Amino acid sequence: MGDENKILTVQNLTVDYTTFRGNVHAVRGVSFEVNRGETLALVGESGCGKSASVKPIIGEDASNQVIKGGKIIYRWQHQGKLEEIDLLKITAKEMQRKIKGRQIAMVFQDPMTSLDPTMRIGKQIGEAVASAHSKLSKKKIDERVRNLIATVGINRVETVAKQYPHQLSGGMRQRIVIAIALAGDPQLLICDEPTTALDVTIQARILDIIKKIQKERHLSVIFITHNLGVVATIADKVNVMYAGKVIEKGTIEDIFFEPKHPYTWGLLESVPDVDAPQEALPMIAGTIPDMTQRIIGDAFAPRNEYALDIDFVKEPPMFEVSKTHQAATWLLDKRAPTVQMPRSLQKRINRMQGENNGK
Amino acid sequence: MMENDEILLDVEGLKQYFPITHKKVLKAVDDISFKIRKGETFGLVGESGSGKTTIGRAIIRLYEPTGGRIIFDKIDITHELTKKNKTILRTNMQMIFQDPMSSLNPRKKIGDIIKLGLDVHAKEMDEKTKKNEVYHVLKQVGLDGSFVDRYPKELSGGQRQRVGIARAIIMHPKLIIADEPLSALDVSVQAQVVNLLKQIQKETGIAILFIAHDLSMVRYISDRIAVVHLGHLLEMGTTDEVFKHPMHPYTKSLISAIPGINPRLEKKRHRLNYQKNVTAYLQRTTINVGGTHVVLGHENEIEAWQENDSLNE
Amino acid sequence: MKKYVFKRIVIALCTLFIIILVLFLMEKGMPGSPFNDEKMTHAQLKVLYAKYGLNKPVLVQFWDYFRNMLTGNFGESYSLQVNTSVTEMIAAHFPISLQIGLQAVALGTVVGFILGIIAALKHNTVIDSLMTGVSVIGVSLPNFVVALILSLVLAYKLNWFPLIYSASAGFSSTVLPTIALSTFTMASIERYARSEMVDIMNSDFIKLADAKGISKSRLIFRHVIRNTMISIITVLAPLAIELIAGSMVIEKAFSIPGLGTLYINAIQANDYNVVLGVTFFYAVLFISIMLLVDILYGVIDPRVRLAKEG
Amino acid sequence: MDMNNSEDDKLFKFARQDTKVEHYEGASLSFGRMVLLRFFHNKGAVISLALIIAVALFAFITPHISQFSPNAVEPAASNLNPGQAGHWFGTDNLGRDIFTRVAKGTSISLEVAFVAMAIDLVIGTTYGMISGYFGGKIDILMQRFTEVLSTIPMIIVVTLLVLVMRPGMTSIIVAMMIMGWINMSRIVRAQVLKVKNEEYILAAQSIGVPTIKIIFSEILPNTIGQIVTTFMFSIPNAIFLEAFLAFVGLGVPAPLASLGTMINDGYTQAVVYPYMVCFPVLFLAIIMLGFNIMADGLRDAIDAE
Amino acid sequence: GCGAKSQSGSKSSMTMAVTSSVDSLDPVLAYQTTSCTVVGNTNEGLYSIKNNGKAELALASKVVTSDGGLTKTFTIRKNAKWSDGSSVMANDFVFAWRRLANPKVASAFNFELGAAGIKNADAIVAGEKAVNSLGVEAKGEKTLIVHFSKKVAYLPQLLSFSSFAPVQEKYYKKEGKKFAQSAKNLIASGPYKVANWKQGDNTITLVKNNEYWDAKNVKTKKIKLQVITDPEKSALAFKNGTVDYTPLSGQLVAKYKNDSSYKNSLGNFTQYLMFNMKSKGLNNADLRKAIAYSINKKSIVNNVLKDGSQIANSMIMKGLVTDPGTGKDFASESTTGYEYSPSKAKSYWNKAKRETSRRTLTILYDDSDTAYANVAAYIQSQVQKNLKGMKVTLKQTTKKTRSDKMMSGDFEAVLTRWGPDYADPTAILSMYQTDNISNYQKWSNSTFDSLLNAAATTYASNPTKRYKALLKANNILVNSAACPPLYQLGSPVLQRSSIHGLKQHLAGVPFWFKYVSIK
Ligand SMILES: Nc1ncnc2c1ncn2[C@@H]1O[C@H](COP(=O)(O)OP(=O)(O)OP(=O)(O)O)[C@@H](O)[C@H]1O
Ligand SMILES: Nc1ncnc2c1ncn2[C@@H]1O[C@H](COP(=O)(O)OP(=O)(O)OP(=O)(O)O)[C@@H](O)[C@H]1O
Ligand SMILES: [Mg+2]
Ligand SMILES: [Mg+2]
Repeated sequence: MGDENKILTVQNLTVDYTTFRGNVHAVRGVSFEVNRGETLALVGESGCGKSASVKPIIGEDASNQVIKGGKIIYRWQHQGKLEEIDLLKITAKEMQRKIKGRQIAMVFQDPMTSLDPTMRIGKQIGEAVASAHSKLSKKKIDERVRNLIATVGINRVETVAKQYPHQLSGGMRQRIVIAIALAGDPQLLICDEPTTALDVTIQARILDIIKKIQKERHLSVIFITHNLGVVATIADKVNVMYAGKVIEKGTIEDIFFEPKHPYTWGLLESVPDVDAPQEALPMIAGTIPDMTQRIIGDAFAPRNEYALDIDFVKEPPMFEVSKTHQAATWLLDKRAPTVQMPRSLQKRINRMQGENNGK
Repeated sequence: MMENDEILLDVEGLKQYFPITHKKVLKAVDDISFKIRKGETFGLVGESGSGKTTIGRAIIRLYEPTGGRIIFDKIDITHELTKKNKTILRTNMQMIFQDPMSSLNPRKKIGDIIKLGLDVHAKEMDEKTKKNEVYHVLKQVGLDGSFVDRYPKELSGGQRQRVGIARAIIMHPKLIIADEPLSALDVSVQAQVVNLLKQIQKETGIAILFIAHDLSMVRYISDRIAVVHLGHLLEMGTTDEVFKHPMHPYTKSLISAIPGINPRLEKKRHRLNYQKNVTAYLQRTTINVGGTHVVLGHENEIEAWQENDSLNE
Repeated sequence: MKKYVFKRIVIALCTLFIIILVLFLMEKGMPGSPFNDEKMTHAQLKVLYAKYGLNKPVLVQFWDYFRNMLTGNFGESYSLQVNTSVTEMIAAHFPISLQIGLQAVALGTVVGFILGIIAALKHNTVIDSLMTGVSVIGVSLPNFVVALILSLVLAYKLNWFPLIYSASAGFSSTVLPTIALSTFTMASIERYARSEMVDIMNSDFIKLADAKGISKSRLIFRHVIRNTMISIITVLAPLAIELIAGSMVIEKAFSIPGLGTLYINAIQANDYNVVLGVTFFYAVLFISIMLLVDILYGVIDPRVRLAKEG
Repeated sequence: MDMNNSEDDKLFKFARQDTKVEHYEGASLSFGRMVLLRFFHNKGAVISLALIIAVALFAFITPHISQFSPNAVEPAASNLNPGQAGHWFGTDNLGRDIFTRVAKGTSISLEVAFVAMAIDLVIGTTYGMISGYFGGKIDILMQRFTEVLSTIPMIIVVTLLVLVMRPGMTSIIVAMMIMGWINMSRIVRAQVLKVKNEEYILAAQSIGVPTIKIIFSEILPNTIGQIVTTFMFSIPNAIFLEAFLAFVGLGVPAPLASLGTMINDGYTQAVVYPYMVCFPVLFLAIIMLGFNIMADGLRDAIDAE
Repeated sequence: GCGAKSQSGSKSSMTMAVTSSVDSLDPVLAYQTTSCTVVGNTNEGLYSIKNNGKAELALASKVVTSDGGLTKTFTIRKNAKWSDGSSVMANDFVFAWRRLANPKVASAFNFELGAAGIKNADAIVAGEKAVNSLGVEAKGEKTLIVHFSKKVAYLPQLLSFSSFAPVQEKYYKKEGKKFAQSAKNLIASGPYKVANWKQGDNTITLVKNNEYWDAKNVKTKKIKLQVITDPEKSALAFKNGTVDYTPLSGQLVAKYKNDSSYKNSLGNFTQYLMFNMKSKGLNNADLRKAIAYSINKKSIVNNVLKDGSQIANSMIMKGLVTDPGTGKDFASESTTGYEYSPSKAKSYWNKAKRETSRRTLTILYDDSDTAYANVAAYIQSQVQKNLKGMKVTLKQTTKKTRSDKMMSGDFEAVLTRWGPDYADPTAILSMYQTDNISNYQKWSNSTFDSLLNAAATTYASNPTKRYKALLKANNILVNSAACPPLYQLGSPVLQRSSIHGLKQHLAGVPFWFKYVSIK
């Protein structure tokens, strides 16, 4: 029953990349699910496997990618019936015909290189429209293209439709990419760091557009970012990833008001507090581990101020904090010494809650 | 605040135009003036393409300025430089770049990259002293000697950016121009770099021209902030002045774009839109609105902005 | 665009002038005169030198030549027997070279392109390695060796095609020269198309196009091949030039009375006027090919086109 | 939770904190080492490298150790079939041993190619560097020059030059040199243009590194990959060009014989004495193939970096 | 395949492979052998050559000699017609020969007028006299009178050559610049006419000229000449039926020697080594003899060339001239010169070493045939082996450069060849007269000079004495070792057995197709 509402369930997905230096264990057993009409954010530092865990969903595979295991179950309503499919099992053709564009669409990170340089904008969108709605007349397609361009907040619809990608700015291009993603009326939209390459002002605008569209179309969204500030703006649920694993998951309130994992604390703190500037910005020291090496214990341990001895020996399981909230840190074990989140963070959260109540 | 402090850099009416075709020029920077005092951090913010990088590069004289005057440490460095002045400029002013990957020569070892400045300017220094210097600055940026023999691609983004900083501070400069040193980094790592810069500044008293498009980080590090847009300086003042009482609508829109981490607030957040208009800037003058706070505008415009401001308060 | 084309043409004309001047001076420095038949008397020689104006100072000669050239007159062959104007000789020898050249370009680019596409689509498979092998052999084997093998097997052993070119045999006798001439082009295009296409297939915009859910064939034809084709255009000009050079060898191998044959004979006979005329003709040909390819590139690639319009 | 619960229990205490200074572990591979590793991972490339070395050894050693000398005329033993009288590849019309002649011819072809290419390398690289780095008017002027030069067909210049000068090795090399560098200079220029805009060049400039040093120690190392690849691809081209010159009758003069002149001589008798043309063609093909595949492998190894 | 078969199988046509293409079909300008063949067979002159080598009257039906042999009156056949039906006039010859003499036209064969002894020819060619002073005039439509300045024994042979063919003035003027530029711009007076050809073609088709006066004796309807520059290809083309006759390159002889279609006859070129008498040390006879003795001509012919070439002892090639008395071949009566002898070579070398300081020799040769390189390399190795301390360098150039260097005397030794323009010893020997412009090596011998003078004057009408004198002159030349003859080139061919009456001539027009029949 509950499954019906889950548009996508990823179970224990494991992805390697074979490289010259050895196998990169990019995704090491990731599970998450996306509910209908909900936005799930995947957060984590660069290289922690965010993209690697969503690429298999849309069947995008690098030549050296090896899917070691797991399932990706996609569910959708088809003529009143609920259909269910394992996206890792279907053929490329089926994926192309049934899923891509029509069910699941994707927005890529770099808007500068995501559009075909030799094709007019209108045509590139039209192509996506036509492939999803095969019976549309040329006029209808045109009409839809214009609508889509307007939907992503571009005013000069006619001009832009006739332009080539290189004539547009980064922000404009990213909007076009979003319009293309929407062309097939997908159920699930995957945005892989759609704003990272843009500056803050444009980032804010793009986020607004995605938010608006998500609401209007009741879309499910997987949103990938390394910035918890962005997550706060857009997400309903959050999965925090580190070194190829989800290390904390919960609703947005769980993560922002009751974070349990030290890594999440670090991420939260690294977003500058405009309202109460501190002397030194809190930070996560060090770098993510080399993913070609086998990781013993908790991958985050070497960078963790609160690391326990066991972190270097044994991998922490997912501890259930609440029904919606889980975290993989030994600090949640009964035997662990009690550890509070950093004082400054606690203070900030308190203030936030104050703001919320005060309102 | 630091009114009586010595002025390190004086930029007066700087203009930097680029020829595009025979007839057209692109006015990347148009009549910008500001001063940086010794030991101060001066933040320069603005959206992409507003001319920040161009300002930075003009100051360090990678470009030949089209107009205006740049005085650094009492030396006019606007045009042709004497050999002596050139050495002063090239040692006392250093730059940190935006892209940590592309700012380090991929074929050189970290140690050699950092040492480059010494190789050029400290010819009297022997290899060993130079090496020690390198170890010393590496430590200053939180890396140990094991990095000297690495290649840039073996480092993470944050580490690379710290190498970039090490390269700049090994010359003991008086001014560092940091051109968006954060924008290519993950937020979690941005803090590492900002803290490092701050700490170094505290230790050495270097002045920093900190360029960014993200106001939130600038706030942390800067004593004073200038907002530029389309090559014009719109607003300038101490960090508090600009943040507490932003005047110009553009500044306001920039501030409103900063994402916070309060999900409930963020979801409802109303972002201010700003329509750019260059010609309007040309018809306006820089007006002091109290303290060191200046804004580009008309008298009556500013009054309206101030009123708006107090309404919001 | 118009202004751009105009500018390019002006540059091309200057280039041609320089070429003609340099070649003219160079040829004056060549050893041996065109008239050194063992049986000729001094008196005869004198008469001949006067007839062709070779007794004047070099620069005057050049000026005369240049002036005549502007009226389309490239002088007469120094080869006493022929007594034909160089223009006529080129006109007589060029068509067959052109025909075989065009056939070879067409065959080479089309087949090479198709093979490249197949190799790229089957990237990292046996087929790919096979294609790579074939193309490496294609660029490695000198075309006279290819010509030899082709005529031994297809013409002599199997008797499918004529051994030698003959105008009366028509098209069938141009088949082998065409193939021999096109191998290098074919192999080069194959290699280039393959690597270009593999790059393009890995590019972000193809990933996005693919994510639209459009059919594989549309993705390949509308996006991948189209973009590959645009970048192929850039190598066409040098390849065409390479091909013209190759035609000299092929013409020798198949006894084709083309421009290359004329040229090599003229070089060996010290027939300056013909050498100069043909060289100039080649230069015009090359420059126009480059110009054409450049303009074509501008027309097809919107990035270039729009930049040049601006 | 599991069996060795008790053992784990002891581990629930804070681990010792590391120092604030980061330490780097793991092997460090230089660009060159990485390229080599990658190159040697490519079977085809390694085989062709081995082949080239084998051919080179054969070419330079055989004439010294063989019982026959490449130019020794022995009309009584002319046109022997391969294997007859100790002549592994047979003899030619003058009774010269084809095996040693092929060896000698290979070495001459290799020499011509290498010398010509090495000079090209110097000219092309310098030209491309200067043109690309300084840009502006200098660049436009230099580009015009190469443009003019490249519209003159290579073959024409080479043929004319060989005619103007005394035929011989030097003139062939000079002729090949005149045009060969254009491609190299183009590629170097394109690379320089690309590298020039990288921020580390700006960094060097902002530190005040002298221009010469920027060109040679900052830009050059970053273009070396392309240079090497281009160089590798040019060698077979040069060998081919030399063979072409021989084919149109402008090869090295007798009694010297390059592979090209041998092929040209044998070409007219390919049906009667196939071995006279087969062996030189075979060696030419091996060299060409070898260099091409090796260059391919090298490019892949460099590009992957 | 089948096309080729049926073509060669048909009874009245033949395809011949030729090595050079047609450069011009203007009788006065035609130069390459192929051109001369075509002109000779399409534009008959006063004489033609029969297969036995004898000249016979062709377009002229009668010749009357007068004025002590210095005037000849030819009567043109009544039924001699051009292929357009107009009749051949005496003026056609006058017009053609004046053109030939005209220095502005600059025919490569204009010296032949002088060689034929026609009055004023040399002066006109040198530009010293007006063209119309040439000793030739038309009297009425069919009578041609020719005035000579000297008597020439081999006149009929000479006049059979293509450059003496008639040209119709009216037609020439009508066609203007287009004359002879394509089959359409040509008319024929000979047994064949050009059916298909234009500038630049590599094939030319001749068909029987039905207007030809002797058309009934012309048996083969069509003759096609196909240019094939690659000798190996032409042999293959013969094998697969594309051509019915092909010259064979020396290197291919070994393969086809035993083929039933293989034929070999001696060619018309003698290959020899020419020393520059003006080059220091080379005017020493002992040195030249040492070199001459050290070269094994037999080995060159049998081991290096293997193409049917034969060793040459005389400067006059075999089969060119016969003794008017005995009927023996000139070459067989000549001195044998220097036959290979390492010991003699050594003793002459020892002598030479005392007389001259020359220890090096550069041999120049051209690249027009790979055989020359081989022969040169062989000579190099032989000389160096037999003359210890002698260093021989080889220098290869293009043909033009080689002759350029020869003409300017910029050489030490040249490996070169010479073919006669007409079948008489003077075609060769006159070149070695002291003041002859073709005497590039500057060899000079007064006895030789006087013998040649005598042959041209006193013995002009005494064939036997003339022959003796020339034989003696030849022996002087050979014995001087100034230009040791090496070998006479062979002319191996492949020819279908069905072809009869096709004979190659050493001088003049190479083939007379009139006599060819196919069975
Ligand atoms: N095609 C590939 N071949 C080899 N390694 C790869 C490949 N793609 C990704 N990786 C490696 O896998 C790991 C996870 O990569 P992934 O792209 O998922 O990171 P990410 O979290 O999306 O980071 P970013 O924020 O930089 O996009 C990284 O270490 C990366 O280097
Ligand atoms: N060398 C140059 N030649 C021509 N135009 C230039 C040059 N450098 C910069 N510009 C133009 O000047 C304007 C300002 O550029 P600048 O790089 O200074 O902006 P920025 O504020 O640093 O932007 P970003 O945030 O994208 O780095 C832009 O429109 C840019 O295209
Ligand atoms: Mg990613
Ligand atoms: Mg910038």
